[in-house]
Amino acid sequence: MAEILLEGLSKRFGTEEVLAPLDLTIAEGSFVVVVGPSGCGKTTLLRLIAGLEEVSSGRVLIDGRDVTHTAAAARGLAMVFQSHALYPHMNVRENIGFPLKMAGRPAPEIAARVQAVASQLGLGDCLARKPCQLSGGERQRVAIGRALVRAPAAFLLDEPLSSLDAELRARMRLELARLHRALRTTMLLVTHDQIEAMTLAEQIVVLNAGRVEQTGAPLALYHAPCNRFVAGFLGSPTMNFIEGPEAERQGAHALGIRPEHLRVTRAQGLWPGRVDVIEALGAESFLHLSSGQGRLVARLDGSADLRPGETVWLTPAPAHLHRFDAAGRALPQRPG
Amino acid sequence: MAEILLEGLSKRFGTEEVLAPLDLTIAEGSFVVVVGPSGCGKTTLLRLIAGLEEVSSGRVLIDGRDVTHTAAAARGLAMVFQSHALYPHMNVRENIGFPLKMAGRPAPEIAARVQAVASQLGLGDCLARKPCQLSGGERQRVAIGRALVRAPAAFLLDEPLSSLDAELRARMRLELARLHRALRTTMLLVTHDQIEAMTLAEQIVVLNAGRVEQTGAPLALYHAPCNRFVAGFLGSPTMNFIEGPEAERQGAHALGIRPEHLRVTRAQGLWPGRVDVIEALGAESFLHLSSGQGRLVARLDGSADLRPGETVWLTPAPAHLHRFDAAGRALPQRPG
Amino acid sequence: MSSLSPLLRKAALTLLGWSVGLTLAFPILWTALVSFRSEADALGAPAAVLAAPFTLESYAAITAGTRFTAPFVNSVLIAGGATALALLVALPAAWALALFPGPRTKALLMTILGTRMMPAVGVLVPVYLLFRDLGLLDSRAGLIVVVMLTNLPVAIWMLYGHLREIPGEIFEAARMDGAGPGAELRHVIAPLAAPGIAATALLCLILGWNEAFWTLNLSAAKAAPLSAFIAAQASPEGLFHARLCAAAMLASLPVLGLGWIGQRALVRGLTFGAVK
Amino acid sequence: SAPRAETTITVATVNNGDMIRMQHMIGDFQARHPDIRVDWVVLEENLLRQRVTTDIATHGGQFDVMTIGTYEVPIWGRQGWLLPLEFDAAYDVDDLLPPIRDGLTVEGQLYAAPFYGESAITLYRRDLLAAAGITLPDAPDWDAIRAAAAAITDRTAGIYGLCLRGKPGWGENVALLTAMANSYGARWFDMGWHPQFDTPAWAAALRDYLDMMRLYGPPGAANNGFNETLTLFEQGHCGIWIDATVAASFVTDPTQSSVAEHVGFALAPNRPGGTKRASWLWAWTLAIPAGSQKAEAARAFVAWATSKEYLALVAEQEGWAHAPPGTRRSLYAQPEYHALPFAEITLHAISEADPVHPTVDPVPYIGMQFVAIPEFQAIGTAVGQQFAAALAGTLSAEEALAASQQLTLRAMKKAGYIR
Amino acid sequence: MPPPPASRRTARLMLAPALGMLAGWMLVPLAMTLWFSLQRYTLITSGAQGFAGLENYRYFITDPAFAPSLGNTLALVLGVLALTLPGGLGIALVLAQPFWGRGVVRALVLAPFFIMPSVSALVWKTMLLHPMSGLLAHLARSLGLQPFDFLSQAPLATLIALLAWQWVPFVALILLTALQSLDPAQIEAARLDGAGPAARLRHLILPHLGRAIAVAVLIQTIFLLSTFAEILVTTNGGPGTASTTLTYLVYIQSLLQFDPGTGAAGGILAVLLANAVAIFLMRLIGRALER
Ligand SMILES: Nc1ncnc2c1ncn2[C@@H]1O[C@H](COP(=O)(O)OP(=O)(O)OP(=O)(O)O)[C@@H](O)[C@H]1O
Ligand SMILES: Nc1ncnc2c1ncn2[C@@H]1O[C@H](COP(=O)(O)OP(=O)(O)OP(=O)(O)O)[C@@H](O)[C@H]1O
Ligand SMILES: [Mg+2]
Ligand SMILES: [Mg+2]
Repeated sequence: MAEILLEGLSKRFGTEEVLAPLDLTIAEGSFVVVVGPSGCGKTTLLRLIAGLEEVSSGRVLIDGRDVTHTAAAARGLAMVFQSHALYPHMNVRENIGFPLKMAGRPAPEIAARVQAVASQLGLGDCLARKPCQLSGGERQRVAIGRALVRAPAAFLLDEPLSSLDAELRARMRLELARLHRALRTTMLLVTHDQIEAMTLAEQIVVLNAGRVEQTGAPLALYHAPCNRFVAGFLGSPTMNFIEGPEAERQGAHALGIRPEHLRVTRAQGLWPGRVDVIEALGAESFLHLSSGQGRLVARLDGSADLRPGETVWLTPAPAHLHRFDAAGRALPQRPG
Repeated sequence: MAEILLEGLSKRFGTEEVLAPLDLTIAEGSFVVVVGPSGCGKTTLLRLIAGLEEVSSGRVLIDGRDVTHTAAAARGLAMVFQSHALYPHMNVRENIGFPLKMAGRPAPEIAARVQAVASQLGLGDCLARKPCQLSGGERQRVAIGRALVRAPAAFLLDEPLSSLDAELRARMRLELARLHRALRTTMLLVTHDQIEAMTLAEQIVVLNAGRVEQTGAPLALYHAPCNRFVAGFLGSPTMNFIEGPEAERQGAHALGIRPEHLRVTRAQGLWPGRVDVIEALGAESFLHLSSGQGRLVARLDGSADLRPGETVWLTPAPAHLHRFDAAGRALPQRPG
Repeated sequence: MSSLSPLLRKAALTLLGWSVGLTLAFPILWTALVSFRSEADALGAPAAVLAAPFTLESYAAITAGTRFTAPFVNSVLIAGGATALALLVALPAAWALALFPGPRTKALLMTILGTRMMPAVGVLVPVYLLFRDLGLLDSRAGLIVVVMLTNLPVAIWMLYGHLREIPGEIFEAARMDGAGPGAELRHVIAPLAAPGIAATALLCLILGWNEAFWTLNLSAAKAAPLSAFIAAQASPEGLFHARLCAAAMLASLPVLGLGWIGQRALVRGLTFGAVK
Repeated sequence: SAPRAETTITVATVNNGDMIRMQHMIGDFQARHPDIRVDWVVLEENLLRQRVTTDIATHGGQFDVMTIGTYEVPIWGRQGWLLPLEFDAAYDVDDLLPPIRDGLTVEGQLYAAPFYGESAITLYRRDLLAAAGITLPDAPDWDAIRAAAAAITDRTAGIYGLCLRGKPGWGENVALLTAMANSYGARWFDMGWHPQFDTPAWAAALRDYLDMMRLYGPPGAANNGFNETLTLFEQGHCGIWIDATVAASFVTDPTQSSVAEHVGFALAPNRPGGTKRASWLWAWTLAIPAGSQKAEAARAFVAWATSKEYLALVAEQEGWAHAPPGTRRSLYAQPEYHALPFAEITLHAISEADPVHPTVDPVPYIGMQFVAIPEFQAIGTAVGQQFAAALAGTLSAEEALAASQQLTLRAMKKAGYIR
Repeated sequence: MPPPPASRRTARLMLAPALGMLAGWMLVPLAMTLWFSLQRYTLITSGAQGFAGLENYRYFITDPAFAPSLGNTLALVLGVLALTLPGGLGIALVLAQPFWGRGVVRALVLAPFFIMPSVSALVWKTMLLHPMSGLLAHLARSLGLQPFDFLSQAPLATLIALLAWQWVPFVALILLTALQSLDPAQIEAARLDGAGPAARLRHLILPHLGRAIAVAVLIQTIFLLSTFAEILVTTNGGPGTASTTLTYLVYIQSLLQFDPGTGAAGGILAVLLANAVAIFLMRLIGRALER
């Protein structure tokens, strides 16, 4: 339940600047999700907040207190490591109970809370196992458990669900949301999962090469990305970008249209296209097409009764056309 | 380019049976994806095939040759470990080049192939870094690179894309598909990502608690799961299950209906429901509802202009209703 | 140490480290100092020893002729040869024990160490007879073998300990990459266990260099190493502190130097960032 | 370099000053015997003894010439382990001092050639005694020693009246205490090989020793052997020191001793009216093991190293004071040597020594400060530990003697001397 | 993870040379020693030789020095371990941190281990501890105190201190190397879990070092049980039997008395003692080895 304030925070490894000076406010009790391509500095950001990495410049404030030079242990944060960082010589029970033991809680309380967290995470059967005897997903859940068992000022979660299967992941996602609603503890979560980002976040921070590209509510970012990077990064399959005469005609350097905003019809439409590949996911299908505007992806509900090689017509929904200038900045929506 | 045959393969750790005796044929040149909940034995299965774990019973045949007792190194398979298992003392270049070095390839060839694989994986900038200086996603890509650089009899890939962001993951997914098309090397991939499973697999193997639940083409499994487990496991959000009078009325113990097959309307419909939560992902939204049939999830295109608390009507598409008996087995589709 | 500023903390550590180091090394530093004093000055009070003039006369006295060079060469050959041999034999053994543990591994490890339990003084006569009959008395080969054998259990134990620290999946990865046992040993185990191997080699070198019982008792003139040189310096008629110190320094400098280099290799610790 | 067939002999020797000097003189030997090469094995005394004993007893054959003491020679000679020595006339066997020569002869056969010999004397600081206004007679008794020690002890100035060996070992404190006990009329064994530590004579000797050391001795005496005491004396910490005659040449050497010009000498003390002095006889000798393949070369070396010519060579190169003492009459006949302050008294002490009749009462053994039986090394060492413990204060004199008696009895029974 | 049989065969092959050599080195002398221990066999008396039954053992055990030597041996081993383990751990922890001149300090700390034991003993005895000319005596006198005669008044304690000084670098070295294989992420996790330095030491570092500590204890014990040169040089086992250990007693028997028969009997007894100690230790720390 803490407000985290980053002021001009930056990090260099040697000469390489991994995080450019960035300012960020994580409001008390909010759920913030950090997304960005691999290697963009997400983990580094979390580690700086946690106090595991020395800052190169800038300050970290927790509840107004400058903790830039405070030891990690004294910041009162809980973290789930991307690499799990389980204690190899302790079994699951001891791993999860460790923070409580460190806090000097009485043994019966520890036992009870560990038991509760473990069953919440579906780890009831493995309590006596060592990390080397666990599956990847079980390990990750232990790492989560170690954080959940505490009552920290804030949670820092570095891709906490990446090793879980879809069902478990969905369950864990809801569990996290429920937890956040119940505790209203500040949460900072790194993920590369679109669904996680969109559903959990009150606020998404899009990081790219150590720079914050945009911050905002999930749907706001989805519908009004401030630049081409954000537009392309959120949403899967990614947004289609069209350059050339068609874009210029609309007064932009590039046009963006999401796959779900491309209407596909057998007859009639704006642009013709040839179906290359169909990815059928069951609930939906992705059509990979070649057209005069380049390679495009369209999204269809259910299974498409099309086959590769067929020619179809594509029509972008005008209300959902994004326009970008040469520098990649978004241009205002065109009236009409 | 090998056929892998498992005959009565089983594995126990101590007294715990992690894999029940299973038979499986992985056809030459096919792309098989293994899915299943966390801890169901996916990694164990791969390790048994690789020769890293001793079988408790049964045989492993590669191209008809019994390799059950052949050393891992002699089986000619390439593997991506779930935990990456990079060589910490080698830099990225050496890590990727190691299998070639072991195969005694000349240095210039190694250099060229490593370069090619690295740029294919977007690792061109990190070639000189040690694993401890890489981000999680970069590490995973190195692990993939180490497998791709070889020309093995088959690839065993244990959640190779789990640490990658959506965009990169999509790219890597296409890359794997392209590679498989080009080489037609047998590939066995473990994943917990629905999209990966659906788009990459020629055949999906659903594993549950060490047992094969069903094997088949992705859409076949999606549309005709043989039991409730498979039905619930594939597809996200998961299938809605309805028990009670409604199911019995249809001659089943339980009914199953996928979220996309529940039509949501303001007025009129089969079952009334109250909106609890709306998860808006941009391209689609998930509605969590309470109804007389229990808690249900429905899927809508785009953003829904509904708000929590509102009451809506739900209508299942009859053609997509699944019926299960008390043991969870699927019952044949009802005519009409 | 938590809230100390990094700089202050480092300063405190520096102070602590140096005082520990200087305290432990004090007898040796003092020995070194005395070795550069004349015999008469060396016997004075500490302040006088400190103030006395520098001289190399003790070194000159004890290195006269070939009395130092021959044993020095022997020591290098014996300690070096024994270490190399011991590592050659111990590394595969430790690898097998560490990576393929079986139900008997622990018993085997104990047995290996058990071979060191016989007090050397108790077996000298039998071994002497054995060496006499094999014609190995006063031969470097014989001494290399003996020193190697006395160090082998320790080498296996140390290497075993270090190898067990390496996560097993890395070896599995190497196997999947087509590395046979030899290549695995060379390309993965050796570099990964490098600090451990360096520590073990250093230990074997030191133990071999300082081994004084067997080398003294099984050698005469031809193969006698520095332990014999030292035994020739200890307590002649009268106490020659300076000369004793000079001899001690000469005999120890090579290993001290090795230690200096060795510890640098040891620092190069490895972080296992690759394994989740 | 020379393509001539070369014989290499291995000489094992102790690292005492005189032997080190011998190594520097080897050029002379090489000049006389160009076909013989000498390899040295130089070790400190205890180690050397252990090495050569192991080697000779197992016929290891690693050494061609061994440096051994008067303790080993008769025992080994009797076992047939040593080659009997015959020298040509030029060597002049008769020139060897009779007590020394007798100690190396078994049944009329000489088994080792003496390199240097020693007995015991009293060394004292003339300046300190003079300051205290007393003098020490040339043949003092223990009462005189005690009185003088009491008079000059000044602990605050770091002056200790009496320094005696205290370090355990048959060649260290046991040597001194045996000699001292002899002067008290004690002996190790009676004629039936029964240990005699339970006699009043031993009790008196040990009690006096402990008494004097406690009152006038330096701190840490229980760890002082010959070397340590020598250093103490040379640094001026000791008033009186009763020890080997060789010490005389060291303490009078100004390059090494800060009290060189103040040292006086007297015979080893006896009891008032006693017949035996607390003296001893020892020689470091060169012998050839019976199995040596190179006996001829070895004999040539031994002859050279113990010859008159060698004495002359050392005298010529380093001065007479450094000639190995105590072996040849002719050395003492040299006027230059005789003029040295310690020459006369050393000769006297050695000549007076009688290892065959070391004690007042008859004994079945030979040896003054040791008992020339094989078992003595171990027994002596163990007994020495008891004496050292008594000196350190962990045992009383009575306890130390009782323990010594018991362990000696045990060992003699095991060895079959007594039932 | 139990390995496939193919690798197990290789493993056996890899073990063979070491085991063969050690078996030879252990079994041949051991057999000879056993044989000697049953013989009446002395080197320098040509007295009756031949089969002696258990006579040598009886003689060795009834030696008045035997009982004290057992006590001294154990006290020596335990005393040194009690000093070197905490000391070595502390040093390793300090040396694992970065500070100015760490390389030099590392070399300084390791130095005592590099000196030949007999030389160390000589240096300590003559230059540090000697009650007349030793540094400590000078120090005591300059403080107006009476110098303490360490080797006579506290021989065993002094020996323990000397041995601890020699062995503490070894422990530090082993623990330092082991420390470097500790995954830093674990330490970070523990820091976030609220573990202070002491808790991290107890719950993370010590368990991680478990095996290294076990190795250090066992190796040290084996070496300490056969400590010899240091005793020979400093105290000769005395005064009395105050610092006589079992090994030293064996030395007295076999190389002073030149009675290899009795010495062999003592040697066998020493092996038995060493095994007893080792088994006891294994019980104590064995689990750390398995993990
Ligand atoms: N110790 C280090 N030394 C040098 N470079 C480093 C170090 N640690 C990280 N980096 C680099 O910093 C960049 C950011 O790393 P970081 O781990 O924060 O990425 P990330 O956003 O978490 O990526 P991922 O999603 O792949 O985990 C990467 O390019 C990485 O290679
Ligand atoms: N060495 C072992 N000893 C005991 N149990 C083990 C061992 N290794 C794995 N297991 C158990 O076997 C089961 C299967 O493990 P496996 O690693 O194959 O799971 P998985 O399907 O890969 O799961 P995930 O998706 O979480 O990686 C798990 O319940 C795990 O706890
Ligand atoms: Mg990361
Ligand atoms: Mg797995």
